[in-house]
Amino acid sequence: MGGLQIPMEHVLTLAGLLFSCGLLGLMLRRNIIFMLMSLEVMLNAAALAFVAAGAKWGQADGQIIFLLILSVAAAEVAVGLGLVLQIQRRFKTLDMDQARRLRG
Amino acid sequence: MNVNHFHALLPLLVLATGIVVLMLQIAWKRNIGLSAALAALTLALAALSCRFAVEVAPLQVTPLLQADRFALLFCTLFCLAGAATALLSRDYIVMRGDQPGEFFLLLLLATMGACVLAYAVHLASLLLGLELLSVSLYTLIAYPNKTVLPLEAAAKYLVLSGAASATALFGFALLYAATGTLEFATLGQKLGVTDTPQSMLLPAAAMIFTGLAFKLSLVPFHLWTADVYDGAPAPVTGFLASVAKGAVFVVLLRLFLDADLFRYRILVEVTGLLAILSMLGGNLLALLQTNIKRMLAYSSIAHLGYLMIIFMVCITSADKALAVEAAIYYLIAYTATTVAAFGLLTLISADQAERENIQLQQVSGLFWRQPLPACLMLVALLSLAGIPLTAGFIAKFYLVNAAVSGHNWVLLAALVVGSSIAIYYYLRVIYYMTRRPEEHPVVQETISGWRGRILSGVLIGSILLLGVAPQSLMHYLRAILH
Amino acid sequence: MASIWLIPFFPLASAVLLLLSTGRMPRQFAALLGAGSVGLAAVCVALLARAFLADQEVREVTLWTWMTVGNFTPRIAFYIDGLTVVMMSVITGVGFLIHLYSIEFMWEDESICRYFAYMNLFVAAMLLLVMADNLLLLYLGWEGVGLCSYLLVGFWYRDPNNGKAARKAFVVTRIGDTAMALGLMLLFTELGTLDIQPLLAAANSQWQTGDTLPILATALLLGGAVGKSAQLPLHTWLPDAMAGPTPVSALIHAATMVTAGVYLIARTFGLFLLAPPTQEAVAWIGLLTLLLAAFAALAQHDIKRILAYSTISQIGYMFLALGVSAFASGIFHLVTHAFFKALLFLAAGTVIHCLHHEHNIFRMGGLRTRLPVVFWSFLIGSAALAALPFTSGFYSKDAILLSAWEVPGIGPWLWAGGLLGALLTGIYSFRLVFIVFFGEAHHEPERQPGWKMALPLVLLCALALAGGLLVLPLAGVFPHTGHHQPNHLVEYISIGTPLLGLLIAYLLFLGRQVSIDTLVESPGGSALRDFWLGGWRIDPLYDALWVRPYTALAHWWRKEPLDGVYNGVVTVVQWAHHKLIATQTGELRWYATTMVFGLVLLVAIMLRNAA
Amino acid sequence: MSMALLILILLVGGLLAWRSEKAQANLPRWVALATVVISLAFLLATLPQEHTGNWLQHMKLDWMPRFGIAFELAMDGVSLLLLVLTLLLGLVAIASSWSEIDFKPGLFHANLLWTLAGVCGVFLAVDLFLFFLFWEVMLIPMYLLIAIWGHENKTYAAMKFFIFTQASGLLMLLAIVVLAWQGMAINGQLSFSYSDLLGLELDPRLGWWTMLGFFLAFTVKLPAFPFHTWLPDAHTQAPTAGSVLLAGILLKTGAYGLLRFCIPLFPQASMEFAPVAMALGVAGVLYGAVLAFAQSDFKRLVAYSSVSHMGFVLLGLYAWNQLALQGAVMQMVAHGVSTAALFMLAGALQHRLHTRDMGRMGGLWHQAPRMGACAMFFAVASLGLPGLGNFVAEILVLLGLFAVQPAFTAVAALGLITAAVYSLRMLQQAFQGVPDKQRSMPDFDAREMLAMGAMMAALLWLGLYPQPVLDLARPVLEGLQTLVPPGDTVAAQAGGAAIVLGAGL
Repeated sequence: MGGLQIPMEHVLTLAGLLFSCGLLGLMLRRNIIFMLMSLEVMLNAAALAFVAAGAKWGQADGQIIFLLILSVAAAEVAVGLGLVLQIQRRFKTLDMDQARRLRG
Repeated sequence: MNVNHFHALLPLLVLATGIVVLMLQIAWKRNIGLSAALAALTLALAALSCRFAVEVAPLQVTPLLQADRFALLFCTLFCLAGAATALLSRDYIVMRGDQPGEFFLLLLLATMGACVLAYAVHLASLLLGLELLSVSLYTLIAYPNKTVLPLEAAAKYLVLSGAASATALFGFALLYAATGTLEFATLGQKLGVTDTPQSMLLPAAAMIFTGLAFKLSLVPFHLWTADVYDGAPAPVTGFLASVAKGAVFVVLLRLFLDADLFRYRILVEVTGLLAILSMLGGNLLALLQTNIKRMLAYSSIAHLGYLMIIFMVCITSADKALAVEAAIYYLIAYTATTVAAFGLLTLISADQAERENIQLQQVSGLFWRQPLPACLMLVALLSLAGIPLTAGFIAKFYLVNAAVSGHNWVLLAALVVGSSIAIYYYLRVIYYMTRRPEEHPVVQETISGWRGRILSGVLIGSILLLGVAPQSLMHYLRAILH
Repeated sequence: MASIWLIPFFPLASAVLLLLSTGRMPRQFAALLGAGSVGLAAVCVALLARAFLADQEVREVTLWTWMTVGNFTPRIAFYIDGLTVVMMSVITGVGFLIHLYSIEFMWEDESICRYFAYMNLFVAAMLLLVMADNLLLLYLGWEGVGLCSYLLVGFWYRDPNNGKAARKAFVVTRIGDTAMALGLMLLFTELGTLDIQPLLAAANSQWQTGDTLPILATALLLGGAVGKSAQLPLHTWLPDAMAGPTPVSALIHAATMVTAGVYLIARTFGLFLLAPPTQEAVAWIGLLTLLLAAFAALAQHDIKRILAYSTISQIGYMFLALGVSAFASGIFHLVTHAFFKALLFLAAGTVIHCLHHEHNIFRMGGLRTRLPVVFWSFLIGSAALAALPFTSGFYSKDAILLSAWEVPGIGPWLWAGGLLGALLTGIYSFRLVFIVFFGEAHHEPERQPGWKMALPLVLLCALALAGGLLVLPLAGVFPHTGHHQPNHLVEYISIGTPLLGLLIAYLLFLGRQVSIDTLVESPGGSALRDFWLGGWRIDPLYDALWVRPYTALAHWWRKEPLDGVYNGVVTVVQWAHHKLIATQTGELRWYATTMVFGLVLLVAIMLRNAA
Repeated sequence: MSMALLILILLVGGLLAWRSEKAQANLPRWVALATVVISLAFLLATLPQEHTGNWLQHMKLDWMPRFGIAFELAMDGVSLLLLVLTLLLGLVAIASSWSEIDFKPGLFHANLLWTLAGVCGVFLAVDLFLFFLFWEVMLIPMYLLIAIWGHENKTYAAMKFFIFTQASGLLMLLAIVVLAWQGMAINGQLSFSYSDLLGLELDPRLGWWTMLGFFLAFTVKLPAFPFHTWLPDAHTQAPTAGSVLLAGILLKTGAYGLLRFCIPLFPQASMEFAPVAMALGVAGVLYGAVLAFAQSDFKRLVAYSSVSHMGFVLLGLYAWNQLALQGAVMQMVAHGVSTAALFMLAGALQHRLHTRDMGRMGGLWHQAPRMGACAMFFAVASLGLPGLGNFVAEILVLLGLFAVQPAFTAVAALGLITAAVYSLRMLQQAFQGVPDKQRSMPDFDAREMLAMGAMMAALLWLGLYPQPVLDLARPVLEGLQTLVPPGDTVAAQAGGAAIVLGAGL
């Protein structure tokens, strides 16, 4: 365990910042593609936090979870992009503010 | 891993086999009837296999999965609900799109995700189960129907649910960072022993809770519910409302129990707070809805609110087992009832290619045109309203008993107020269904053949049975908790 | 005599039969049944009376126990003593004559069946009232006669005014009845029984004279008596009750039912003796009522209303008698009043019958020669009413005035008031005779009374004249009050006053020596006449005090004010629903934002708790 | 077992009636009639002559041992009385709707019979859970009767009826569970059996609140002021048979609940609460009477008169002595009969004239003397004419009440006057006055007269020889009185009444 050790707290802070960025993106962006990207950022923030935590405890678990998250994110994005295609076709826009037929 | 371990995982294995077979079948020859039959058969077999898996329970299979009677009970429940959904949706799906046999594949996947959640005692299995369920659902919502609304619903669900998952994951990461374990049970031990930093634990708890509360659509994380329920195809909505929520609740309950999170009073009080908000908010939102699906969506918020009562009860009552029993019973009753209610909507919407018969006006006089399905709805609504002779009543009775044993008067007050409001909107549907022919515009729907009827009969029967003769199930629940 | 129960049974059975026939019985048969049953009852009463006079023995008959709840055990049982026999005789005797009269009077009415049914029911109820051995059974009869009165006053139901009068009669008496019911409750609660004789005995042993409880109890009973007997302040119903057929007025509103209050007080006199203040109140109520009603009678021009006010006034005399402990005299006046007032009403009914439902005395006149039987009946009746010497009314009223005179303290005042009443009685009764039977004729009678009408008149004439000679078997009932000290001056004045009244009436209405018109047309005179014509304006007063506030309240509450509360709850819930629904905008970004807010909120709660 | 069979007969009869409609449209009526007659005969045939313990009949089957819940039925004098009343009025209800219902007569009669079954269950259940179950279940068929076969404003009425009773029912459920857990704390065993929960030494505060839960549910059903507002609407909008059942027996379940559960289970709390309950009773008596006077709708008038009369029941129950309790039971029976008759009359009028507005009636006596006579009879019965059942009831209540609360009695007695005012007004407006020459309507036929005659006979019997009824109820009511702690009577609490009222204002 030699070499340069980045304190876990720093990594976690970074992850937190990333997560917040994702949340902000989710709240502020209208385009569904950017929303999906924000989602990815959030997932990756979580993954990063896992890696950091795993490193702290010297376990592989964090990295395994990281891999799982990666695959989950991939699956979500795959489905998401499929939806994006359909949305573009039906709504003729990717602005999610326009998609509000369901309400009330 | 020995034979016993496989034995214990029998339901998951059956499901997985079924998924493979179904995939091969679709590749070989597209036939929606066959796919539906295969899916239903698989699910039924999986439910049946739980019966055999019990023989080796309890057994921990890898650190990830715990095959105990608790898990197997819910596996059975989810598989049965899935089977019912498969049967119900056959005619509905046939009318829509070009032979989308994958619908049933996704349904199997989603059910499997729910079952994994029932088994989960580890954050990794939780993550896998949750995402298996969620991702399948995104697709299920949008897949069979090529119209605008399901698309919008799927997009909303995808983005928000994804965000909720991410939040929960981040919370888990923090938890992991603080304790160094991902297993529920060891988590509990570590929390008890180590001097873990509160500054990390509390936000972690809040984030995990936010993620799961979103999936359970508790107030204030409920806004998506009605939109997604409304847009999704009726059978999927039924599945979403019953199995998806049930699975998340099960894993939440398991997390609380195994990790003994009840020692964090503030956490439990937050559940109580959300319970009250959900009971009142859900019922108030449902009050004047004319769209039955939205109404049921809001009412499901309220029902999860009732269910959340039991966390508070667990710390206040001397009889914690009673609270858990009540929760399990409630989930079973709620699942049966919800499947029945959405089942009716599926049945009467089956031949409407573009839209669904989900407005109050559209069930007007249903009682006189389609007595059996109308009875199904009647029983489901009475059960939701908690009227005696139905499963919902015994479930509510269980909850009230639990809450009284814990002296949770504020929660009980919210329950009473919420239920009182709820009577109105459930009753309104019944009223519309029994309107005389001369009092409403002509509505036409045809009900698909024998499958719907048999299923209606079975559902009515099981709801009434749970309401009239619940003693053996009670006995069983008591046995698995002691 | 175990068959005493047959006496009320005959009219009751007849009433039931008539009611069950629902009007399909031939009228001959209905009449036979209606009058015959009362006749049979009268025969039975006569037999009973003969037996009673022979042995003077109190008879008690128990039919069955009405109910047993703890120590509350009222029975359906009869108690027959002298007072009862007297009352039963009056009810069935006078009742039979009136029934006989009714056959002809009501012959052309389509609902004769219903008429006799109600009349028979009334007789049965009235008999129960006087025969009852306990106050609860008495109350049954009491309410029963009230119901029959209501039914008969509103007999001609097509005219809403009749219905209104009937309801007024029932409701006003019901006010008194309610007081009486409370009195019963008080008596039972304190004394543990409602059987009259044990009750009186218990009261005597438990209560001292002048105790609060007997005063309260008797005051409540007095309330009932005042209502039923149309005394102040509950007298207003009786003049209106004249809307019914005239034989009804004769039977119910003159001879029997309205005197039930007198009977009640006489029956429970033991209680009243324990409560001197109440008894004094009885006297004053009697006096006030008799004066007030006599003045009102002066101004009326409806023949039946004059008689109605005179009834109120005469019952006032009876109350006066009861108030001064002259119970026997009161009952005596009750009996003679039953004779002459029934006579007057029947005679008036004949006039009305023969003049085609004419009620206004100023449109009559000169009937002396045209309806001689009626004239003589009316004359005799009026003489008795005015208490001219040697008529029945003279004996009874004289006894009352003498008893009043002898009361220490207030006696002379009561006497003087009674005397003024007697003067007024003389005036109004002969005013009636002079205006109706003398002077010039306005109408030719359409017909002459037949024998069924004439016979009762003749018989009642005889009773009204000779009734004063009756000796009522009341000696065993009431305490012996001692002989009157002969005070000749008082007696002469008593004899002279009615004659003076007669003279005044003659001067004013027949001889026209003094012009009544100028009197009436003077401003003060006309105001006074209108005031008396309106019965001292008590009806408008009650209207403003009770009726209109009640209807206004009812109207105000009509739409269920309490629903406002529940609707308020509904409104709040709906408002909350709309507010909450407004958050369901359908915008994805807003949903995400709320989720973040929720997260922040939870984190805040957690951290705050940790800190 | 015979009690369970009785309920079963009614349930199965309902099913048969429903299905029989397919065979022939008129058949359900006969099936329903036969069912009620059979169950009545069955009830009387299986009647034991003697008490076994506290009960005439008792049965217990294990049901949900987890909660100590059993299928436990028992019958004593009061329940027997009310059962007989229920079945007799069931006959009246069927007779009154014989020609009224054209739409789905099968389901109509099924609901009618199921309501009867539920009510019978309520009167028989002595397991609190079972009682609650029947209590709720009887509402559903009743709701359907109003909602499907009701009149112009049926939605509102049915909804209001259901929500009022259901919401208060929830409170009762809560109270039942709280009570059972109190029993658990004391006896160490969870049980919902009436006998296990009697005589618990409850924590006073908790006992008070629990009692209130029961009280609310029962007084909503009774209905007592100020929870009565559902009643006029429900009565007005219900079909005739519905009104008959509602007024005749459903209201009695509230009174029965108070008598059977609320007071015996919480003697101490009830004792303290008695002044308030009696004040509500007095208020109901007068308020109901004033509003009855104000109505122009025939059925509404009768409905408000029910509010007034049920006030006497509340008074009688909480005056809590032999006389008053007997009076309350008597009032339950007598009011059941007289109001059922009035509603049948109202239904007949509406069926013939297509209006309930008394302003549009008048002079009906001329066209329908038999109806007029019946109206007269039952109107005077409801104003408490001696010789009829209602009088016996009211006088007993007032006599009993006078011993404990003379002031309340005096105010309540005003109800006798106001009852006369509205009853006579009703007669005047509908049957007296000038008849409308244009109108022709058939008088009561033999079937209707039979039902009316039976009810008249019943009221006369109750009024002149009520002893059998009183004897049946006596053991039960005597048992109730022994619950009063010695030296503690309602009278002793009377002083508290003024304070409570003062605080309330």
